[in-house]
Amino acid sequence: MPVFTYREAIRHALAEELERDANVVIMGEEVAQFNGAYKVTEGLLAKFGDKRVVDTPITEAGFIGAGIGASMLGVRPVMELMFWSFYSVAFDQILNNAANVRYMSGGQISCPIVIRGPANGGTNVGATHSHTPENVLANHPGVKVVVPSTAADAKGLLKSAIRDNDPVFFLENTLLYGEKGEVPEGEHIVPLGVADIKRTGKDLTIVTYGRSVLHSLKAAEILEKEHGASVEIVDLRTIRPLDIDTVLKSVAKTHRVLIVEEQKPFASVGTQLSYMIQREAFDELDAPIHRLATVDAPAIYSPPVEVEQLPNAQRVLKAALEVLA
Amino acid sequence: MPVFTYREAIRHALAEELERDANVVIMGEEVAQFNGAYKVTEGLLAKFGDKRVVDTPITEAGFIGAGIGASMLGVRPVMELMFWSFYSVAFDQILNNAANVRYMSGGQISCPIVIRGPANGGTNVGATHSHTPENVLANHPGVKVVVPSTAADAKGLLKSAIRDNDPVFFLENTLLYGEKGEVPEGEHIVPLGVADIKRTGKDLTIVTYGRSVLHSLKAAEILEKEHGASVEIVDLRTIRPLDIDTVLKSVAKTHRVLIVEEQKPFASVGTQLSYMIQREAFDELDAPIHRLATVDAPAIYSPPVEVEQLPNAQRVLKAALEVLA
Amino acid sequence: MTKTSSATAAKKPAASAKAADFGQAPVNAKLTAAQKIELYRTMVRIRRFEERSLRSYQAKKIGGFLHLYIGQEAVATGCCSLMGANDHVITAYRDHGHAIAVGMDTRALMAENYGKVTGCSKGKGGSMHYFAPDKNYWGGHGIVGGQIPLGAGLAYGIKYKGLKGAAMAFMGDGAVNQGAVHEAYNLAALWQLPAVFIIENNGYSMGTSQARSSAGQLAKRAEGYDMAWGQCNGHDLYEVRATVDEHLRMAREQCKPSILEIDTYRYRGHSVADPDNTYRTKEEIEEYRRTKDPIQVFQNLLVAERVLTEDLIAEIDTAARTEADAAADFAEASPFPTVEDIQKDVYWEADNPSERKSQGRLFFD
Amino acid sequence: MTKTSSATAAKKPAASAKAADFGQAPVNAKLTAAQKIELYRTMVRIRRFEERSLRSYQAKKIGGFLHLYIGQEAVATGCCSLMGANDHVITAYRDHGHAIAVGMDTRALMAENYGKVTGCSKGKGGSMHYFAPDKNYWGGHGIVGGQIPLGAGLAYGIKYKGLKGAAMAFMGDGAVNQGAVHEAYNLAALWQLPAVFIIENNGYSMGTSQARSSAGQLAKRAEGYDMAWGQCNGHDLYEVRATVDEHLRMAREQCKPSILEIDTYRYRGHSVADPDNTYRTKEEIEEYRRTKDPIQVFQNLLVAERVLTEDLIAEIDTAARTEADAAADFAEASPFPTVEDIQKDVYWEADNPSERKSQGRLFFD
Ligand SMILES: Cc1ncc(C[n+]2csc(CCOP(=O)(O)OP(=O)(O)O)c2C)c(N)n1
Ligand SMILES: Cc1ncc(C[n+]2csc(CCOP(=O)(O)OP(=O)(O)O)c2C)c(N)n1
Ligand SMILES: [Mg+2]
Ligand SMILES: [Mg+2]
Repeated sequence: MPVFTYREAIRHALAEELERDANVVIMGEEVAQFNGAYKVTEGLLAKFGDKRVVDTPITEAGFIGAGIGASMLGVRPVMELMFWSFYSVAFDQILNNAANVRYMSGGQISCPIVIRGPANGGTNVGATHSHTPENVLANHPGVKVVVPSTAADAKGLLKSAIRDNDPVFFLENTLLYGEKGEVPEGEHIVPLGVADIKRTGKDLTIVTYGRSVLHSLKAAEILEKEHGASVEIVDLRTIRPLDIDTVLKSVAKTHRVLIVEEQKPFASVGTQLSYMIQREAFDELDAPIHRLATVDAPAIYSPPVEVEQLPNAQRVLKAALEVLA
Repeated sequence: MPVFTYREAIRHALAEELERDANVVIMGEEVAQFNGAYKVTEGLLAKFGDKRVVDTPITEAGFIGAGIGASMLGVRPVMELMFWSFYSVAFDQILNNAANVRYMSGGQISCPIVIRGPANGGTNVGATHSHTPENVLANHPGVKVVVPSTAADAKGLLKSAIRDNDPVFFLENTLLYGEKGEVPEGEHIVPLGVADIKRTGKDLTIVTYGRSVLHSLKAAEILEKEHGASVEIVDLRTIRPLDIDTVLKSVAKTHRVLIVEEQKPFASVGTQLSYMIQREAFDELDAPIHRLATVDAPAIYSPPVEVEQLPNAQRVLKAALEVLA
Repeated sequence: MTKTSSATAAKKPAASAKAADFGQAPVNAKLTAAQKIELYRTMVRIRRFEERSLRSYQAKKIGGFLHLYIGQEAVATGCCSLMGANDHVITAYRDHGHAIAVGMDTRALMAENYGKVTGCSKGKGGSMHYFAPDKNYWGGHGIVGGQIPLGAGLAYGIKYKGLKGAAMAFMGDGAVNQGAVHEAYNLAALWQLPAVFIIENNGYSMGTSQARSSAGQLAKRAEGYDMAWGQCNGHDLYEVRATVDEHLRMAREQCKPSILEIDTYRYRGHSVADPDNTYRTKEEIEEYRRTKDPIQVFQNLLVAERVLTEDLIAEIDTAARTEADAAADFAEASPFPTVEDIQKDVYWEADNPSERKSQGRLFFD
Repeated sequence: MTKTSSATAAKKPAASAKAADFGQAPVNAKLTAAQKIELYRTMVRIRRFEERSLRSYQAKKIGGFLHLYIGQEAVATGCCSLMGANDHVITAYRDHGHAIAVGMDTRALMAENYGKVTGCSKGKGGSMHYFAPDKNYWGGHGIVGGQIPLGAGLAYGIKYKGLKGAAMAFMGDGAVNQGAVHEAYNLAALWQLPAVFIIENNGYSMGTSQARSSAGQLAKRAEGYDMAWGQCNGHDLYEVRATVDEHLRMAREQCKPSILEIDTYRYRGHSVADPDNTYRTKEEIEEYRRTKDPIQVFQNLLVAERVLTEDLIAEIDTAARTEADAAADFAEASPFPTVEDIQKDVYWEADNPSERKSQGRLFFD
């Protein structure tokens, strides 16, 4: 299978969907002439022209709102947020207009929009640029939320997102853009809402997603080799819709759960999972569900300290050993 | 003890703090000349003048941002959001600037601002006007979040909020404004972060806050009379800081928990509570933690149907019976 | 009324007719008598519908807010009467007038007010959230100013599809200060989108006069974006049509956006809940009603033109009242949505299960 | 550079000096030789500090972004040199120049870049988030345009406290389109706040030229709010000071806000990561550097005035380089924050436990 970076995989998905559907438009700050702040959209302007790949001013509420309006007429905008953090200035458009217009119109209006961009810490850009809003987004019924961890998933899920008729928020990770992985040739589609067992095991289930999958895989290797513990890793891939069945199946096998997420702890995706697991698999649990999240503070700048604020393989290892104790 | 409405109690807190501290300023849309969209600030302009009670244009990001800036210079703005729902257009100012400026400045800057207003469904104003953002707010370290359920709590907590040196978000409820309750005379202060047992019991703990406290109390009466079940009701009053100890103490007594909240289900305050309870009181639980929330959809307009979308006494009763089963 | 007066600006669309001549503007001159009567009828229907809504609200048949458009009828009627197949409309929560003007069925509107499943939004949106995509009517929006970027997006969609059309995006005088409005202005000007931003300036945002909420003259802000702008009176249907026609043609034919400020007035409080006694005088209201009532003004014109007669006026009024009552009867007789309906119309995929491609849980409890 | 040229407007503060006369403007004429040298020194110190930062960044001692101000030094230096005790400053992430100009210690700044606990924000903010409330410097903000309402708030605070002062709120040419900026303009104009909104127009927002991001002329948007505005060149320190002084005085003395657009240029990419080859030519950069370098321009003026000599120039340069190296050494030698430090400076109450009044958990895990 050919190997591509996560960045290339996303770019290929965009290019293929631009090719396939004349209504697909890429929009965002620096996506065209500049080839993307993180070079995800590199070459797309040259190939598809400035009707399909559109640079915007720095007005996230304005251009995302315009994208939502255009989507009501059948345009299918794929909007880049240079950082998902900037959703803060477009919050109303995203979570009142995109999320609610179908409902408020009694189902008459669809809003087939995708908003994508990186949402992560770890690049020392401080508190205003390191938000991981998947919990906040998924809190709003009407939306879908995707957080891919590998190149193949990124490509396949983005293609599904673009074809979806509901608003889909696609959260990438600047620290994964350079990560390589095998990507199936030809039309590669991954449906939204299907978790992926990235590693099988029997002693502990780690439920995770995004870059935390990589930390968890590393920790699992160490647990296997140094502690003889067999860890199963469930990569959610999609936060909403949520494949809770795959999670519950794994819990029924291992009876112990660690959730690993890059969220701030309070009312995170992890707390949602923990509510559902204890509610639906109470008798399967041999120990309380543990959760490893980002240390609860705004994102610190200091590079070596930020590493410790976020989940990392060592922190996952330590947390896993606590659940296994 | 004198009896006041929740609305009057808030007004008294505002008036007393305006009187006490010359730096306190009330600001918001229609708070002055119009006496407040919900008449909370009635009479304050007449009493304190237009330097202390200030009408703003309909620009929540602009005036809240200005309030944050002024607070850095020692002004203590108490900003009214006509509906908390409108935080959507001020999200960046509230959750990047107010929440982070202390951190990003290494503790050099304080932001003693209060943002208050109603945050609730049940008044048939539809999806864009019925947000309950306490989970989203409390997700952000650096902020405090208060949701009072009674007149006395509203007064005492608001006074604490105004004197607090951190940003405090104070979520009221239009359906409580007219509710009456006893309010202690004189200086009445309720510290943030102290839950209140609104009813004692031994068979089931209901953890709740805001208007759901009233539904829970009603359901508890019926449970007592018709089902012989004794219910303890913990009113959190403050979401962050969180008085989890009082919750855990109650759980250790009853061993069964129902969380009642007006939130949308995904990644709510309730899921946060359920994570903490199962983590810290795993062996105390005789049954999975149950949770009753708003039915997961944007707020429906239709008046009689909205009643069923939200928590209400009948829904609490039904949910409680399930936990007790 | 605290309002700044009209001004002519460099960028104002050139050839505005003189006040007296609006009836002779081509877009009005070409109207048949029947068409004029229809325009008059639309205004009367809007008013009677709203008066009927008010009674239902007072009888507690309608919940939430009810923002009446009474006094502003010539604006929506005039603007929407100019819509062609590729023209689109979006507005705020004060949306009854536009809905009737684009041709929505008043029974579905009243049923929406009542929260009935037969409502135009199935009882999910209420009075603030009327929608009729089939009539190019994109709502009915509750967040002040939030609909304006959507309006720019409609214009973008029209242009993207290579159609000759325009999007009219309506807002109030208080809404102009919202940041999203300004962002939409800049986008429309920068990308030359066929949008007409229409400020229905009724002098107040809730209890705040224009002078207390906005610095400067509202439509003139267009100049900051090198955008055309205009200003006209909203009580004269002919003037509205003549002026809006120029703006629409500029959008359709040259893909040039513009801002148009239409001076108007609301007789009622901001919403029915507004006691309306802190910020303006009864005299101010009476003065407008006496001299500028849009229905009366147009009635006078059409009587002078011999298009309307006393009999016809009475007949139209009776028909409008009957229609409004019928709408209320229809609403009354219709069922409420069920509890199961709460979770419908949330996701396209959930509503079209046979075409669903995703898996997993969409809803939580 | 794609930039519209200057324009004089009705609302432009009246008596701008002619180009040649800026040195004679009262605010400049009154400067002593020593003060002039200090102004020159400040610009050189900014440049050397940034060049040193760049080397440290390339050596991977600094993480995240590094937005260099090189080429723009006369703006921050000129503006901040006019600050009195009640004047305040706030800016965006391109904040090194302003920090040095208000008098912050470059060691604390470099340590901040290195993420050290001795940094001005204890290593928590990084290059984008410098703060010095004791010097009336309110940061250093990362969200484009987000600092502008805060700036209006500083002005509000000054006025509320009855002080004679002004708040300067800086932003880039790309930032002007953000909704929050427009809301702050309206507030400042409506409430007559002593604010000067300063647009540092370097022609580009990242890779986007002004013409591709903004419709209309940037500062002229002030007219839409009945607000004064001005425009000047940013490479001539005298011109900056003369122009800003007028705006500051208008704010301080009449509580009148204004917008001032200062044309400038950045030599480096948007941030160090910007390859800077898709949107402008090397020639464009060279041309500016050759004819308008602010340090060179002021040096020439001061040499002509016989205030600077070759020796002094060299001495200042050496001192600035030495200072920058010392800052880097200090930063290098300083410790990083500890893991325990992560949760400090989040809540005032947590940092002042003896004065804590609330109870319950403030932090979660
Ligand atoms: C963002 C936001 N802030 C506040 C409100 C509350 N609100 C609803 S309508 C209104 C007044 C708007 O006035 P204007 O724009 O003049 O329109 P009009 O009601 O006069 O038609 C206000 C403050 C809101 N819906 N959205
Ligand atoms: C709301 C928001 N959107 C996008 C960005 C990313 N971004 C940072 S700086 C910048 C360009 C700003 O240009 P300008 O305002 O001209 O300032 P300059 O960098 O030229 O000083 C962009 C797009 C951001 N930080 N915040
Ligand atoms: Mg109005
Ligand atoms: Mg710039």
